[in-house]
Amino acid sequence: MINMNRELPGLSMKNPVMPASGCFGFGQEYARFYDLNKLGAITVKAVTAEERAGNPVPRVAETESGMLNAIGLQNPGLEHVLQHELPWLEQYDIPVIVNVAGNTMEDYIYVSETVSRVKNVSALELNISCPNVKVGGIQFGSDPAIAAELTKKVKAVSQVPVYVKLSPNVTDIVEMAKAVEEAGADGLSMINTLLGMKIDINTGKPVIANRTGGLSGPAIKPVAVRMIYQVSQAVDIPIIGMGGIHTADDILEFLMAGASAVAIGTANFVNPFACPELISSLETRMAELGIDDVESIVGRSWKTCSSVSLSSR
Amino acid sequence: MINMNRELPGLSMKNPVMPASGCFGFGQEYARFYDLNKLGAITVKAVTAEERAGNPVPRVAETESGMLNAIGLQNPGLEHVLQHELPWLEQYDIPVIVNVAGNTMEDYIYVSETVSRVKNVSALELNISCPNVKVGGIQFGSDPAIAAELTKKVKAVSQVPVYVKLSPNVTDIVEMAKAVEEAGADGLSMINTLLGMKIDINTGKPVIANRTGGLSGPAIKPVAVRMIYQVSQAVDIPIIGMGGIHTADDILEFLMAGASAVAIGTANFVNPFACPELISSLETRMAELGIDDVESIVGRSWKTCSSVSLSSR
Amino acid sequence: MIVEQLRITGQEEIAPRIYRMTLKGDSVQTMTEPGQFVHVKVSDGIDPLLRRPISICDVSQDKQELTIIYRAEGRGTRLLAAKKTDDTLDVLGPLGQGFPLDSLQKGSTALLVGGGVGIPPLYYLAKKLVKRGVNVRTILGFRQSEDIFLEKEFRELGDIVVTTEDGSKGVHGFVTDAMNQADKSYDSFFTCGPVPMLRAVKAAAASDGFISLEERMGCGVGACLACVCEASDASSQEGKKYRKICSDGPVFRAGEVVI
Amino acid sequence: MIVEQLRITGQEEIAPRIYRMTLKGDSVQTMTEPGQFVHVKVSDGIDPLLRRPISICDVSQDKQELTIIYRAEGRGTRLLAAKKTDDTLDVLGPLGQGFPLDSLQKGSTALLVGGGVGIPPLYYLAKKLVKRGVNVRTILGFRQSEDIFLEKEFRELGDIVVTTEDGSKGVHGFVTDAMNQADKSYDSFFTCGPVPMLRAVKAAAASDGFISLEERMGCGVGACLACVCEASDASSQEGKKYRKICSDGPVFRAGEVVI
Ligand SMILES: Cc1cc2nc3c(=O)[nH]c(=O)nc-3n(C[C@H](O)[C@H](O)[C@H](O)COP(=O)(O)OP(=O)(O)OC[C@H]3O[C@@H](n4cnc5c(N)ncnc54)[C@H](O)[C@@H]3O)c2cc1C
Ligand SMILES: Cc1cc2nc3c(=O)[nH]c(=O)nc-3n(C[C@H](O)[C@H](O)[C@H](O)COP(=O)(O)OP(=O)(O)OC[C@H]3O[C@@H](n4cnc5c(N)ncnc54)[C@H](O)[C@@H]3O)c2cc1C
Ligand SMILES: Cc1cc2nc3c(=O)[nH]c(=O)nc-3n(C[C@H](O)[C@H](O)[C@H](O)COP(=O)(O)O)c2cc1C
Ligand SMILES: Cc1cc2nc3c(=O)[nH]c(=O)nc-3n(C[C@H](O)[C@H](O)[C@H](O)COP(=O)(O)O)c2cc1C
Ligand code: FES
Ligand code: FES
Repeated sequence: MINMNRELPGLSMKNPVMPASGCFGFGQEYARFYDLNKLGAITVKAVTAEERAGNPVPRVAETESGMLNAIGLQNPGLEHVLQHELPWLEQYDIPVIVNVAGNTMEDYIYVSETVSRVKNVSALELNISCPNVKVGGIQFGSDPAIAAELTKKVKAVSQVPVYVKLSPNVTDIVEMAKAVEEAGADGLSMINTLLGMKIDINTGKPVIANRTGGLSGPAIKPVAVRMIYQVSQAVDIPIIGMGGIHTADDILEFLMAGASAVAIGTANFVNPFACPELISSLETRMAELGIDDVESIVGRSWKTCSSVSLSSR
Repeated sequence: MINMNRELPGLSMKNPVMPASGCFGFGQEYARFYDLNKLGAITVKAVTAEERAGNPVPRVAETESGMLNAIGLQNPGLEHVLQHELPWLEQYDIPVIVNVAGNTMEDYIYVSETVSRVKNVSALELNISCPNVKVGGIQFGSDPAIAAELTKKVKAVSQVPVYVKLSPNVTDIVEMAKAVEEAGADGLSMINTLLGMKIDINTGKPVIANRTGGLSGPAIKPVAVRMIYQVSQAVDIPIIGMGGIHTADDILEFLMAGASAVAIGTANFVNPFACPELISSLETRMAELGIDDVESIVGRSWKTCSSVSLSSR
Repeated sequence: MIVEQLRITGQEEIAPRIYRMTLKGDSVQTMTEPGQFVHVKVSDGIDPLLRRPISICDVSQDKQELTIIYRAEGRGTRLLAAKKTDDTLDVLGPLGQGFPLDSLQKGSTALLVGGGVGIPPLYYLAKKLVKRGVNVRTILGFRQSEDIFLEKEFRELGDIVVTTEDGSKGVHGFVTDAMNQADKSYDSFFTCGPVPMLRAVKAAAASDGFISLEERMGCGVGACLACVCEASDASSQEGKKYRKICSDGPVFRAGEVVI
Repeated sequence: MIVEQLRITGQEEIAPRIYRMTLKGDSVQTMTEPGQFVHVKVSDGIDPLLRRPISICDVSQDKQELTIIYRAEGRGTRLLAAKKTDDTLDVLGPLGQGFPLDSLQKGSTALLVGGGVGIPPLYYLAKKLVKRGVNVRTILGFRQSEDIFLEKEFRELGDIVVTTEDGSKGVHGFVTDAMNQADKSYDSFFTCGPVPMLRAVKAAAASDGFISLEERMGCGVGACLACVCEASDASSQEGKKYRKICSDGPVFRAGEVVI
């Protein structure tokens, strides 16, 4: 029997796979494809205090093995999420992680406090790393002191564990991770998108109306793996790893890099059944490789071999 | 007639295309495929004061639309380059850019001064951004004050224009660019590789012996375009753009982002004829799009339309 | 809503760079609503990464066959054009909300106005309308005479006017020139094509109608918010201030969204 | 040295996951040196990005045909295995330095030792040696009997011993077990296979010889320095402290490099 269970702060998961924030709405769309109870957990779209219209279109552009997006945190606002989206998720027996965003510390604190009191919310994910909003967000994600201060304040009001979602667009990701760990973060999510751009050579203008966008998909996977490898050795809190995962082998790579669980973003767009298919193929691959417990391979790439049982091929 | 000529500090180029440092040795290998006089210029492998053995193998790994490398600045050392490599290039009538690396400021200054006196050297490219050396290098590339100091010192001794090659692994690329511009840099090269990693799930260990490596290839193109777009608007010195260029349309994208010329790295490995083929297809594409002068589209994505003549399709 | 490997039963270039592809499979039986689209994966791997939205142009339930017509434009559609009979194609769909048929009674008249690759979804619509006993009049706009496609097929279903921008065939000018010249007694219009055309058609129209929009998409199923458009003032009062083109559309009542 | 679109004239699975592919084209006439390799682009696009190095296994100048034998292992070689007759393949080569033939006189004896997918280059070598009048003795190592390939072909050229790790056929054990059991009177050895095997063969050998190395490659032509190995002390005194496997090798004198 392969043990796929994961226990992370606030999250009792039957497998290590969840959709990534912003790539799965509030679950309703993909619930038409499969039973969401198959998921390890669900991370919903970023929630802000007020309703957000987001950026003008076009909001996405395709790049080699990746895509750019600049949705701009469009969301129906806290009230609507409390009244419609979260209650709808009550029918499922999976941990719900709410991604929280804002322009000011007060925004984050207000949304975090409120959302964390909702009974089916298992954890918060502080989105301090969205590259697509003009005010706030971006500064929180690149200044360790500010990120730490925000984390501390949110921790003080949150009823549930707090994960901080890190931006890869920094010189020193380890410094950021340590700062938020010290400030009390229960876990980390990484990575958010890399800031990128695509220009339409026929018009000479950026394809995305917002000009720059966040790069996701397989293209960024090596950067994500590297950052998780570095950070997981420097902190003691668990990491939810993401960035370009498209196959079960990718999941294993992220776990071995040091992630305790993984999130799937862009892959959902390529294949709406991505999450459940990855969960089942992960189990198959683990069997093939003789791995009987997800836990046993977390950080395998840097842990000394003796502590790990991995049969060679 | 399409005007492909480019005039950059120290570089009179008959077209905007040159191979990128480290991807073309000192030219001898690709000279067996075609006449190097077809190139706009040539950038040679990083030169250090002493001979360098580089990193253990494996040194490369393939990733989605990209590759990781950790060559570790292996090179035969300044003496050998002066006696064998640069003289060999004298037979060609193209500008030669020498990529300079080191562990200390003194290293850089010594190599720069010496190399800049060689008669067929047209410019230096200060590699302050190689992610694959343990000492030096990396700090120079992520601290604006140190980068500026290095630039100033090298400028003081160099007989030829100095380009500074920027690392993308920083929070604020514009700050770096402005710092080296102010310190006297004649131009910028960007981007170097993104720091990444790949883990072999069969062994649980990083594929690359050095563990992390530099990500190049189409995967990083959106990051390069974004950084060039940002930096070209903030500085007045020209940019040699690179990072994932594989097609003539990619070259146009880099020029429109704000690069004054481009360099081709990884694409040479995929197709040894990449550079000459790109040069000729660039001319074809410009004709198709009604662009008659490379200069006219540099920075097209952010310049006001009136200053640019680009026939719509 | 499913993802299925449909089998390609035919592929033909019907005008320069315009291809008609027929596909067979079980999911075709759910493709009953004209104006819906399918989200197509053009390669096995991750290059290109995203699916391509293509309208349902025709469906034969007898043959379990779906027809799409597309222009080989960028990388994805060029790869699509390189596929051969008996290859399979990963198709997600049908997606979105199509043209409502019940707004029109038997004996009423519908004006269909299409431009370029906006024309294909109107064909399935025309067939469905004719079946309901609705009179279908069609105006199709092209750049030049070589580009014309589906003319014969639409002619079998009712009156048709073709316009070309260079005047090389039919009415010289745009579809709106033909709209202005022609009989204005129709009960509803249905249009699909480039946004400037949609705007002009809406302005020139003598009735209410429905427009089909395009936008760059991520998921295609309403989850990523890549493809939104603004709801018009009137309709935003009824609820959300935006519409998702992939799941609330691509077809909207002409007054429902800002174009 | 050129890049050419060779036409695939045959593709066959000759053992589990082991494929033999034949290719035809002009550049084949330059492939005269056994031990050289070709650098193959397995897809049209950029996924997978890098070329794959594959040894030249045989060449027929009459038919202008190149044979390669490879194991469908990762993504690239699996894509290669999916190619069909008449597809074209983008091949760069021949690359590198092959096995030197002139070290052996007519009538002398060569021992060829190959393991797994290290075996293919030895076949072209064996043919060339036999043509020179050199006696060829071959030892081929496999995991198990099903994996065996090229046995018949080598047998036609001289003595051959097959070893299997599980003992299911031939000598039970490794190629070095066969080396130790067999006649030690040969003038030179030639070996290709996994590095531990090369080390063991070198240690067990009763003569000088040549080894062919593998390494992950970037350019394949000597420009990127991805594929270096260390020169042995003795040979580094003669010049550079390292060798590029793609251009100085893949074949080296056994004492020239550190393995
Ligand atoms: C609902 C809907 C129905 C459509 N129906 C048809 C049809 O029946 N026939 C037809 O020829 N075309 C149709 N299109 C347009 C078609 O989707 C694009 O032509 C196609 O996606 C372009 O892909 P590419 O690979 O050729 O271009 P690329 O330039 O390689 O595309 C890059 C990215 O941009 C997107 N993109 C580029 N142009 C468009 C566009 N015009 N609309 C939406 N996304 C775009 C692509 O999907 C891809 O994600 C439809 C679009 C939508 C939204
Ligand atoms: C000079 C030389 C000759 C070779 N000749 C043969 C041959 O005749 N038959 C055969 O079956 N194999 C041969 N190999 C090994 C063959 O190159 C690899 O099996 C192949 O590259 C693996 O590619 P993949 O797509 O299956 O694996 P992937 O895992 O997708 O490869 C990922 C990357 O790693 C590289 N790589 C992975 N394994 C190896 C390896 N063992 N050696 C070098 N690069 C590797 C790939 O080239 C690619 O760049 C040779 C290798 C070299 C260096
Ligand atoms: C369309 C889109 C919208 C996203 N929205 C959010 C968001 O609201 N909050 C957030 O923290 N991350 C958001 N992300 C980032 C993803 O959660 C994830 O970190 C990133 O896409 C990398 O994973 P992937 O490569 O698997 O997509 C979004 C990504 C995409 C592609
Ligand atoms: C194998 C390899 C070696 C490189 N060596 C150097 C180097 O010595 N000095 C340097 O400044 N950049 C070096 N680079 C970086 C390239 O010059 C270039 O900046 C980068 O690869 C991005 O361009 P590309 O995507 O076209 O390859 C190297 C890149 C590769 C792939
Ligand atoms: S494409 Fe994702 S919401 Fe429409
Ligand atoms: S692969 Fe580039 S030097 Fe050998």
